[in-house]
Amino acid sequence: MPDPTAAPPPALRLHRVAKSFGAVTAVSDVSLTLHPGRVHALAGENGAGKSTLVRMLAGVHRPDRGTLELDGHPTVLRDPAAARAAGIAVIHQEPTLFPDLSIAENLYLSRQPTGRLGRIDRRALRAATTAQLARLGVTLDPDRPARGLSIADQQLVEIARALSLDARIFVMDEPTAALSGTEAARLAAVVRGLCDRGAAVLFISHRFEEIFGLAHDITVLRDGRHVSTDPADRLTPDTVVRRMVGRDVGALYPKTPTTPGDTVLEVTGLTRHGAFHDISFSVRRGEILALAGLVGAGRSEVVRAVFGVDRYDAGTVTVAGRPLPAGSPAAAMAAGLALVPEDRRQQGLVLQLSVERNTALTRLRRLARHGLLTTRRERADALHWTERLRVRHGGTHTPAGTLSGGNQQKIVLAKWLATEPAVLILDEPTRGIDIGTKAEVHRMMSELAARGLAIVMVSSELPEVLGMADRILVLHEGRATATLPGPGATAETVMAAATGHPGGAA
Amino acid sequence: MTRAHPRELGVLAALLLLIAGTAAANPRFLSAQSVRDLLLSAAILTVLAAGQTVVVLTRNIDLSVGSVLGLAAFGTADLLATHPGTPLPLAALAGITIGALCGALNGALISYGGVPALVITLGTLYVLRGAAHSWAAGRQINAADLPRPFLDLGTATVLGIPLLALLATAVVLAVALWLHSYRSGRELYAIGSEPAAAARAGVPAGRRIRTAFLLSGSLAGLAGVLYAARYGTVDATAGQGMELQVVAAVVVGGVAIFGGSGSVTGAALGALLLTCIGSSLAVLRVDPFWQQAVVGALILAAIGLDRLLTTRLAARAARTAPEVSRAG
Amino acid sequence: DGDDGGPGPGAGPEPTAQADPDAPLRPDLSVAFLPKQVNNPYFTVARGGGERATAEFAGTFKEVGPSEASASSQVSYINTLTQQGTDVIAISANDPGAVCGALNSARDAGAVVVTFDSDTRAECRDLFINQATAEDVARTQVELIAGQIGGAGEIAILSATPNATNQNTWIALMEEELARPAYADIEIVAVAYGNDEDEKSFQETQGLLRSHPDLAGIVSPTTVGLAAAARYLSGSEYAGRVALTGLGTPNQLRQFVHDGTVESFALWNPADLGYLAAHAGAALASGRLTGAEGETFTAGDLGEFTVGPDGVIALGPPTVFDAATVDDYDF
Amino acid sequence: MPAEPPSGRGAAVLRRWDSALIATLLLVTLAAALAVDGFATGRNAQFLLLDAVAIGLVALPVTLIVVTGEIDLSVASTLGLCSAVMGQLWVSGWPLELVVLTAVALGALLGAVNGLFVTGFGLPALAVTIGTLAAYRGLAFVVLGDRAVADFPRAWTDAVGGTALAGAVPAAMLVTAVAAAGCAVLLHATPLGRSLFAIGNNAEAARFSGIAVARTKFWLFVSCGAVSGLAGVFWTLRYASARADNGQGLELAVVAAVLLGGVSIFGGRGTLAGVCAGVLLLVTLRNALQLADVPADTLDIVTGSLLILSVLAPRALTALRRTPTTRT
Ligand SMILES: Nc1ncnc2c1ncn2[C@@H]1O[C@H](COP(=O)(O)OP(=O)(O)OP(=O)(O)O)[C@@H](O)[C@H]1O
Ligand SMILES: Nc1ncnc2c1ncn2[C@@H]1O[C@H](COP(=O)(O)OP(=O)(O)OP(=O)(O)O)[C@@H](O)[C@H]1O
Ligand SMILES: [Mg+2]
Ligand SMILES: [Mg+2]
Repeated sequence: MPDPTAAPPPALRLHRVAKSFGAVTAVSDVSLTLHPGRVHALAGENGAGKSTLVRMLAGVHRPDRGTLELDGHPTVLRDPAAARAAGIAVIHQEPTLFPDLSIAENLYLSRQPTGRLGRIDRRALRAATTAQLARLGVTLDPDRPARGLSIADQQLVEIARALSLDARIFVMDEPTAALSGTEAARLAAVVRGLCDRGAAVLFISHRFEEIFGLAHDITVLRDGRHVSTDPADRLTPDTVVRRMVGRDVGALYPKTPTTPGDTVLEVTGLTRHGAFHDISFSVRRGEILALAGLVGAGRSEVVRAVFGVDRYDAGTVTVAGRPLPAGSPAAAMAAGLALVPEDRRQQGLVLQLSVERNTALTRLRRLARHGLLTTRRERADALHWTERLRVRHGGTHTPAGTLSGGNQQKIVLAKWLATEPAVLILDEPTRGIDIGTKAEVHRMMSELAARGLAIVMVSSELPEVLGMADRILVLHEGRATATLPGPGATAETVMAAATGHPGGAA
Repeated sequence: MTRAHPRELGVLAALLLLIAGTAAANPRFLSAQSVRDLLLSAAILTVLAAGQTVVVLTRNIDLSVGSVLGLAAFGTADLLATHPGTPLPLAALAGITIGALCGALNGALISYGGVPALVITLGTLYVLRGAAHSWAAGRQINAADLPRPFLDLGTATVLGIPLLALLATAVVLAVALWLHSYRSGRELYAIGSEPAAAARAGVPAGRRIRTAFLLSGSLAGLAGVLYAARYGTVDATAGQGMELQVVAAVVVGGVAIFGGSGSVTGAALGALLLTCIGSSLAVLRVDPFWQQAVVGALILAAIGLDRLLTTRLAARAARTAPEVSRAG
Repeated sequence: DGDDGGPGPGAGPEPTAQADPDAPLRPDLSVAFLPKQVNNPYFTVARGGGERATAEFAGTFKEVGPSEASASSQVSYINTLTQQGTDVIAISANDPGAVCGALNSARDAGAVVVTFDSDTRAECRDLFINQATAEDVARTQVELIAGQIGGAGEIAILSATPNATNQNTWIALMEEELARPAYADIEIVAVAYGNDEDEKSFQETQGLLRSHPDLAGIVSPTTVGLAAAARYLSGSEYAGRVALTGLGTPNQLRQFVHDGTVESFALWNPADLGYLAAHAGAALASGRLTGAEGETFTAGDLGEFTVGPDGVIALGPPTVFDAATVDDYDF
Repeated sequence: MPAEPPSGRGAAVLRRWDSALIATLLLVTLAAALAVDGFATGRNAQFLLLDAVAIGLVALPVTLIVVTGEIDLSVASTLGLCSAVMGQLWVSGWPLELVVLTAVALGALLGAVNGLFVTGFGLPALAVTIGTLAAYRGLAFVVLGDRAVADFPRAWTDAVGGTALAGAVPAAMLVTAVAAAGCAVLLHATPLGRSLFAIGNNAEAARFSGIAVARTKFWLFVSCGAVSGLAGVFWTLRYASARADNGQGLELAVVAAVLLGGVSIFGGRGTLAGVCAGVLLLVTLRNALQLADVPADTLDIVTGSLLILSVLAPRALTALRRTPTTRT
């Protein structure tokens, strides 16, 4: 590893920057230096201010105070275009694509290769896109519109878009949150390649194996303040966690064995053409069933169909022995189902509405008195739940969209836990959640299971699947390829089934 | 695939169906004069629809086009009536300039104010119409007040095709080329498809939106000039209520009302379809009391048919090729 | 009163006061014109007449009205005039019934109400100034078209909206007139409605020519329709082959009379209509008239008029314009 | 616009807009009372309030619909069709009670058609209701043609134009006010109201939260139709005239009032108090300006400018307040 002092001048230097939103101070007095050829990781709890820093580098937010230097020159990034012109490529935490444009145009908007008379050369555009996607091992059709891409595919397109920029500084805000191990590993390889070519990288993740596998330096933030910056090889995950959280964190995956009760949810022969085929499973009280598979295997679509948000072409869903009408989330909720969806910004929350309106949304009737609903009652209820899940927010009356990504996820969990469901379906429940809260969520899942809840969990994080599940149903291209007992399963058996080779499975 | 444009095919199918049906009942519907008339009638609406498409693509709307048309038509006619010596290109330029100014006003209010276009242009719909009335003060400019060559523009043909129709086609082709093959054109789609993403991608949304309104205004101005040339009788009410027709044409033509998708050729087909509906009803001598009801029903049928075709195609794609989305 | 609001056959309330033809004209009369729609060129001309008349008897004149022709907005303007204590309201009604309540309130508050161009029900106004009797209008147009097509052939009518009261009355009377043996060879094959819009009138004209290949002539008893049809014909292959006449203003049609598209057409002088309405209003307000049948009065330089049955005063037969006379008029 | 990061100020700005609007209303009323002859009289107040009934009544359900992010432009045509049917049934001898009920039920049915197209077929409401705007108006002409039915019993027409509360307030206004209060509670203090805001901001998230989005929207369209039908009954009896063109153009006035009231055209934002103030402000201003003999074209200009101001003013206020903090 090169000595930082002998290295060329820092590619980017943030000096004592600060940013507040009204009364909320998101970042105060943080300094940060990125060097060419080095990966700098940023760690911190949800709401610590990581994304706010990223947005300052992206030209989305202007710092209230402090300075920014590029190659030693003080610079002001007025807008995203300026940041891009300065050679900064940003992968944002929440992918925002153009749903109506093709993947190719999503990648190359405003930079499309042009031919005669400045006309766009579509053939060259397609070729360039295919090449970029291939770098990440993705085989998406460049002409397909971005609408309907799964969160993971969206994230991959967002990554490809940033990588296609001819940048010297890459800023990556939780690029792997929605990815499974394979894709994450491929991204890591690409990042190393970028470094070898002399790029500086700022990398944010809540997954410590990624941070320690990639980073040369690690900066820890807490409550918007700078805590420490050290070379990675002088740190251990435990020290980082302690600096992030300021306390010790309970064990991840504290699954306590329970004795399963009666079957509550029974799914037989569920089929939706083009998405999934003949899926059957059942879950008993106290049991955690995990749906595993590669990105795009159709897990989310299955649980959406079960909950009634999507329609299906064949099959039945029964809850506690009673068939559930298709296509009605309201009926599913009445029967005791709850679904924490994978896309919190589109499906989980109404970002423009306040935290209290969001937490109440699943229980409007129950919270009303004589048919009338008062803000006071919603607020009391929201306070109760945000405290329980340790949500960091600027007041329950602030719009949910102003919360940090992880805290938004907690609000989604809160609004569904509050319905006191009999069957809880969680689609990527810990995506973007920091390690402390993750442990908390896992503990809660165990507790709920112990109290007799049936839990269905979709997760792309293999350790989470292996650590939490009583049983694992593996999907491959919309078909069930294996059902494995949780305790006996290994990463290898699950992966084998997930890639369509269940031969190795029991 | 984005290559084939199923939405435009839907409108085209509806159009052909209508023409075939009408021609079957009255073959003279396809006579040369009749087709010429149809193209002439559609020309003004098509020009307006082209401008509207550009605006709607950016997730905005321009409801003021009818009023802009009125103002430009009256302005041009007034200029020619009071200064009979004015060269025609100059008069046309004056009309287009009036439209461009109105469009620039709309665009500036919307982009600098960051406020919804529907409200602003509903406001300018009233304001500009009021301005036209104040200007005209009940005056009417008649064919006799206008120079003969100007009026001839409204009926002139080139190789048997009406000049106005050629002009409208040229406008549509130019706008289509821009939207399809130029970076700035594609950025309009991006802005309409997801404004937040456009902001992140560094698209100069404000400037593009101002351009879109400027174009829509200028084309409404041009439409005003064409209106004056074609009808020869202009007062301050010219183009009143036209905005709903234009929006209907654009929507029927498959342009998503919330931006991001659709094409100007589709909108032009929509304009042609709407005009055709009007002409067929006249030719078929449908009971006048029924005409408006039939127009409404046909609009509903057209957008319904379009939706049906789109979902059918999407469903077929999903069923026959479940892996199409990931195919390399 | 106990009237149930029905369009009963009885005329308005019997005038109670006695008319005094020699009563002095009240000074400072406030006269308000309420057209179907302001800024409409036809009514702008009528307003000119009203203004001239008001100046003659030294009253104050104003024109108010909605920018779109609807009965409901007229009601709110009538209410406003009532509030302002206007002496004479001259209105061209968008709906014979809908404005009745408001007009009667205005009369209760002391205003006199004269309708012109388009009447209300008889019991809610004092006088109606008829631009020309419907019979005259119908007869003139039939004579014109018959002359232009040589007394035989198919004709069509291009009207305004299907619910335009005036036009419908005239069309009905034209049909009656054409039933006379003198016109046995003329047949009305279609009635089309251009809604008083240029584009629609164009389309309907085209439709008529398309669906009736043997059409010899078109009658358009509405100014917008006639101008649009003339413009269409003048630029099409039908110019000179299909006769066209109807009601139109000289300014609109001058061009087409000179280029031969239109041989002759008819209209009353809207300025005279407004002039007469204002004078009649002043005479009513001053007690020279009560609106009873048979009363006479002098309307400035237009001369003497007599109140007909149902409180109607007729302006006179419409004027016919042709190439020789069209340039003598400016409206 | 969703491009903006949602800010906590949204709700506060809206509340302030309400107060500003109400303050403006009071100011305009006061100024008119002082400056305009004949404004501050009991009779004028009644004329004014009676003029506000139809717009106010229809604005209520339209507000709810716009809050969910949809729109209904067919309200005026629904009013017209119900009026026409009312006239037709009355001349064919039905008892008036039954006629009124039928008209309201018909309104609901027409609303259901809109709702079906929007929620069942997933078509954009703007497009659908432009279609039904034409279709319903056309059907009104089919039903009643050029006739006007006027002979409604005096007792009924008097009742509609009559007063309540010791002659102080028109009875119809009282009914409207009660309906407005009911709608305000519904929108701001009930589970249904909460779900309307959720739907308007993010329909997908609302659906994932178990809110029956399609069904809710459907019933909103139905009730909007029914209220428009009721407004048709009011209109018919108030002017003692059932005509096919009754209420033509009212849709723009209603939309203008709703937007002026601070309801976001993109859905998810707005208050009912604001809308009521918006309706009254529009009507009062028109009344005062009419009394001051301001010509109709100026009235249009004022209305339009007011609309533009209504969206620009809150923006300008927030921008002004923010300027000192960002320019450091
Ligand atoms: N636009 C905004 N308005 C108000 N507050 C905001 C806004 N953006 C961020 N915040 C607040 O700033 C703080 C930092 O948020 P940020 O998104 O930077 O956290 P983060 O470290 O990225 O967290 P996570 O790991 O959950 O993504 C949070 O408390 C958040 O609520
Ligand atoms: N609405 C849609 N329209 C078109 N394709 C879709 C739609 N939703 C999902 N897909 C595609 O269907 C496939 C299955 O998606 P799904 O989200 O169910 O996968 P998953 O197993 O949950 O994986 P992930 O981890 O990405 O969520 C993906 O390729 C996705 O792009
Ligand atoms: Mg973050
Ligand atoms: Mg998923």
